[in-house]
Amino acid sequence: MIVLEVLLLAVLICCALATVLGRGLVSSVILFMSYSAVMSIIWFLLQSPDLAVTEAAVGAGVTSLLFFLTLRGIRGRKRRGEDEG
Amino acid sequence: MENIPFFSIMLPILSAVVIPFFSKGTWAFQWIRGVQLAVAAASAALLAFLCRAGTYVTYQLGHVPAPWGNQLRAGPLEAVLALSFSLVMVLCLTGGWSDLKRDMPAHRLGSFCLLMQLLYAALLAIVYTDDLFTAYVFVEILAVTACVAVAAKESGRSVVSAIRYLIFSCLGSGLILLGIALLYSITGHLLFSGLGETVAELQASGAYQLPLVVSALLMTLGLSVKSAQVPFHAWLPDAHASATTAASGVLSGLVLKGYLVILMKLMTRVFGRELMVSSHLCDLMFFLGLGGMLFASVSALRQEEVKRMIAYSSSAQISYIFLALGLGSTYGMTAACFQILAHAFTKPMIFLGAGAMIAETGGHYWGELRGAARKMPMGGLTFTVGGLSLCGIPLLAGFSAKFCLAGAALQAGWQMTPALFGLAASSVLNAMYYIPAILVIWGRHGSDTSPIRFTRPAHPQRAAALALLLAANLLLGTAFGPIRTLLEQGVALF
Amino acid sequence: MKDNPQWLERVIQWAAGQEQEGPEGPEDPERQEFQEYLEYIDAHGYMEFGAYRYMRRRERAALGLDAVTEAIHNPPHQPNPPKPQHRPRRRPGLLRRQLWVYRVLSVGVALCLAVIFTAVALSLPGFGETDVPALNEVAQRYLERGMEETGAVNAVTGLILEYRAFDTFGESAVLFAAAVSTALLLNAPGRRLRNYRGPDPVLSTLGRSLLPVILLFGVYVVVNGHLSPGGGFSGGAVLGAGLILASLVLGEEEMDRLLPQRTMSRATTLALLAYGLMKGYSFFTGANHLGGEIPKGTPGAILSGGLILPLNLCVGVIVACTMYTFYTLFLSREE
Amino acid sequence: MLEAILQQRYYITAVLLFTIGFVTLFLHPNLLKKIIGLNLMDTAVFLFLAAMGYVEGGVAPMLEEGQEWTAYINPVPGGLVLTGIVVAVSTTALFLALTQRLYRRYHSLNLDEILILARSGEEKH
Repeated sequence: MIVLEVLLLAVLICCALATVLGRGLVSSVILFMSYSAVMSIIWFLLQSPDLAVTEAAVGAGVTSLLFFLTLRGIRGRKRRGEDEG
Repeated sequence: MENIPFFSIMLPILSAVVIPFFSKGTWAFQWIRGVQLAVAAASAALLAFLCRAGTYVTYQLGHVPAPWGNQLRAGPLEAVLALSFSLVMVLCLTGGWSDLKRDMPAHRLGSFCLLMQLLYAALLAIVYTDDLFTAYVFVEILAVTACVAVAAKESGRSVVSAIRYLIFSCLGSGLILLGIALLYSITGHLLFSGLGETVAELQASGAYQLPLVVSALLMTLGLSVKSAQVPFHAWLPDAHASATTAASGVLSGLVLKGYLVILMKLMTRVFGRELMVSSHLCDLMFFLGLGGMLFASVSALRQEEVKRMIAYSSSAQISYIFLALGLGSTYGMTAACFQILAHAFTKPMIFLGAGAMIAETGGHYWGELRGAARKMPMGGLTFTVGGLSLCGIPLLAGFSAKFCLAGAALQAGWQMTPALFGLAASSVLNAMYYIPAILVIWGRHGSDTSPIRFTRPAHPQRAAALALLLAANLLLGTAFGPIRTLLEQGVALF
Repeated sequence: MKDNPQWLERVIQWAAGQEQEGPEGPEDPERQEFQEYLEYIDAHGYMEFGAYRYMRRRERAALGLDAVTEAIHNPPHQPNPPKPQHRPRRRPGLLRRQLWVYRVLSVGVALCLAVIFTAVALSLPGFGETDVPALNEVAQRYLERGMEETGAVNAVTGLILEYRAFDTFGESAVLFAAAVSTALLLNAPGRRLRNYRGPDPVLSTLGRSLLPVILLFGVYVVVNGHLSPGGGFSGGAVLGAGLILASLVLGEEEMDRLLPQRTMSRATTLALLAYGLMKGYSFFTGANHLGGEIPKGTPGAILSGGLILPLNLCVGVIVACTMYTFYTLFLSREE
Repeated sequence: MLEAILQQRYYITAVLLFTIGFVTLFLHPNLLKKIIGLNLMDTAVFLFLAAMGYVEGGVAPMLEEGQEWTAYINPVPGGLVLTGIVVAVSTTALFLALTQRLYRRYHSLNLDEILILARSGEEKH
C-alpha cells in the first residue's frame, strides 16, 4: 500500500515538473490533466471521495477544458495571422 | 442592534446579486449607493451603541454556537472601520461617476457597479468576520473584484496591469492559504478565538514552534504582498494609475486597508503580540515599513505621471501602517488605525481631485497639467489639501496620523530613533514631491494671465463628494483627541 | 551551467571595480547615458527631480536631453528577455546574462522554499495519527452530533452547508463574481459564436449516448449530496461538463436556442438569491434564538436534512451555469 | 530521517508541489504556465489539507448510527478543500480571460514581452 502511495506521489511530482518545464503548451495542459487525475486518485485513497469527485470534474474536466479553449483561440488567431501575413 | 454586522454583509451581497435585473447602469448605481448609505447609517448607529455600552458583540451565524459554527464579531473599532469604509466607498463612486461614464461603454456600467458592490461586501465581511477561512474566502472576492475594477477600463495598459495585479494577488493568496493550512494542522481551530487560545497553549508548552512561526510568517508575507508593502509593490503603480478614477480611489483607499485589517486581527487575536515580538516578525514588519516609507517616496519623486506618483505615495503611506504595527504595542496599533482612517479619507480625495484635473485638461503628465487647478479649482483645492495633509501640515488628517505615530514611537524601545528618523525623512520626501506638484497645478500656463475661474461645477456630484472628503479630512485633523480616544477604546476591545 | 566560472569571474571583477573592457565594458551606451544624466542632475540641482523637472520638458527637449532621461525612466532593472526588435537599445549579451540571472533566481528561490517547507513538514504532527491537534472537540462534534444537527449523512456536506455555511455562501459569491467579470472582459457586443462545422460522427454518436448518462449522474450527485459523496459543487461541475458536451454534440446554435445566455445568467442570479435568502433566514433565526428550524427529517431519506437539499440544488445550478458560461465566453470571439 | 520522510510523505510532496507552483507563478514568463503554476500551488495546499484530515484506518465520513466518532476521518479539511477548489476555479477562469484579452491585443503570451510592448505604447493613453 505504502509503495503504491509513494509511487503515486512520485508521479505527481514528475507530472508537475514536466508540466512546468515542458516546452509545448498543449502537452503541458495534457500533463496537467493527468496531474489532476492522479490527485483525484490520491484523494480517493485518503478517504475523501467528495474531494475526489470534485477534483475529477473540476480539475481534470472544466479547468483543463478552459485551458484548451484558450489555447484554441490563440492558435486559431495565430493561424489567421499567418494567412494574412 | 446585534444584527447590524450580519445585515451589513448580507444586504450588499444580495443587492449586488439582483443588479443583472436592472436594465440601466444609472439605476444600478443609485441602487448600490442607496444600500451603501443605509449600511453607513446602520454602522453609525452600531458605533454609538457599542461606544455607550463599552463592549463588543458577537453574532452567531446559524443554530450552532461558536467553536463549531461560524460567527461575526463587532467592537467599536470594527464599527468605525465599517462606517468610514462605507462613506469612502459612496464618495468615491459618486465622485468618480462622471469619469466612469467616460471610461467605460454603457453596457458595462451595471456589471461594474455589481463588482464594486461585491467588493464592498467583501470589505465589510473582512472587517466583521471572526473566522480565518471566511476571511480567506472574502479576500479572494476582494482580489477578483479589485482586479476586474482595474481591467474594466478599455485599454491595453489597464489589462496588463490587471494581470500583474492578479499574479501578485494569487501569490499572496497562496501564501495565506498555506499559512492557514499549517495553522489549522497544529491547532485544529479556524475561529480566531479558538485559534488564539490554542496558540497560547502551544506557545506555553513549546510544541510545534517552527510551524507556528512559519505560518505566521507566511500569512504576514502574503498579506504584505497583497497590500503592496515595498519589496512586493511592483504591481501597485500600474494598477492604480491605469484604473478609472473611482477604482483607483477605492483600490488605494480601501482594498489595501482590508488586508491590513486581517493582519491586525491576526496580530491581536491569534498570534498575540508576544509571539510576534519574540519571533521577530514585528521587527520584520518594522523594517519593511521603514524601508518602504523611504523607498516608495523616492520612487514617487521620479514619476512624471500624476496618478503613478499618487500610487507610489499610497505605497509609502501603507508603510507607515506597517511601521506602526511593527512597534508591537497598543500605541502602535492605535496609530495604525488612525493612519488607516486618515489615508482612507485622504487618498481617494487626491485621486478624485487629480482625476477631475485630468478630465479637465486631458493630460496625464505634469507638463500637461500646468495650470490645471486654475481651470478646475475644486479639484486643485482637494489635491492641494490632500498633498499638504500627507506632508504633515497641522490641522489636517495626515498630521494627526503622523503625530499619533510619533507618540507611539516615543513609547517604544530601540525602535524610537529609526522610527522618528523615518517619519521625518519621509515627511520631507512627501513635501518634495507634493509641493512642486501643487506649484505646477496652480502655476500659470505661459503668458496666460486669466484669473482663476470659479464657475458652476460641471459635475455637481463630484464637487459635492470632493467637498465632503475635504470636510472629513479636516475633521480627522482637528478632532484628533476624541477620535484617538475612540480608537483606543476600539483597540482595547479588538 | 557551463559558464559558471566565467560568470563568477565577472562578479569578482565587478566587485573589485575593475570590470572588463569589451562588449560589457565602459562603452556600454546605457552607462554613458547614465553618466550624462548624473552630471546633468549635478548641474541642475535636486529640484530637477520630481514634478519640477516636467515643467521644463520642452526646454530639455530643445537641449536634446529627453532621450537621456527616457533611458533612466525605463531602467533595465527588470530581468526581461525581450525580442531585440522591440528594444534595439538592449544588446544580446546583457540579455543573456539577465536570462541567466532569472533562471538562477528561480532555482534559488525554489530550493530555499523547498528546504524551509520540508523542515516544517517534518516537524508537523505525524500523518495519519489519531492524536493530532486537528482532531479536537470541534471535529468530534461534527462527527458525533452531525447527523442530528444537520440531518445529513454525509458529514462534509453537513459541514459546508450548515456549520460553515457562511464560507460556502462567500464562495458562491466568488464564483458569481468571476462569471460576471469574465463576461465583462470577454463579452463584446459584436461577438458571435464559432461557426458550427457539422458534428464529428464519432463524437456525435458517443456524445449522444453519453450525454443523458452524464446529466443524470450530475443530477443524482446534486440531489444525493446529503446522503452520499458529492453535493452541489461536484454535481454542478459534472452537470456543467454535461452541458458543455451537449454544446459540442448538438452545436452551439442549437444550444444557444435551447439555453440562451440570458436564461443562464437569470438562473445563476435566482439561485444565488435563493441561497442567500434561505441561509439568511437560517442565520437570522439561529443568531436571535427565534427557533424556526426547518424539520430535519429522517437521516438517510432523500427528503431530509432540512435546507440542505434545496441549498445543494441552488449550488448545483450556480456551479453548472457558471461553468457553462465560462465555456461559451471562452469560445466566442470578437471578429 | 528516512522513516520520518516516509511518514510525512504526503506533507513533503505537498510542500514540494507548492514550491514548484509558487516559483512557476512567480517567475515563469509564459502566462499559461503561470496559470498552471497557480493551479499546482492551490492543489498542493489542498493535498496538504486532505492528508491532514486522514486518520489511519478511518473511513469517509458517511455517518452511521452507533459508530464511534474516531472511526471516521476529520471532515473539516474536506469542507475547506471543497470551498477552496471552487475559489481556485474562479481565479483561474478570470486569469484565463485576462490572458485571452491580452493575446487579442498584443499577440503574445510572454508577460515580459507584453510588458515591453505595453510600455512602448504607454505615452498615448
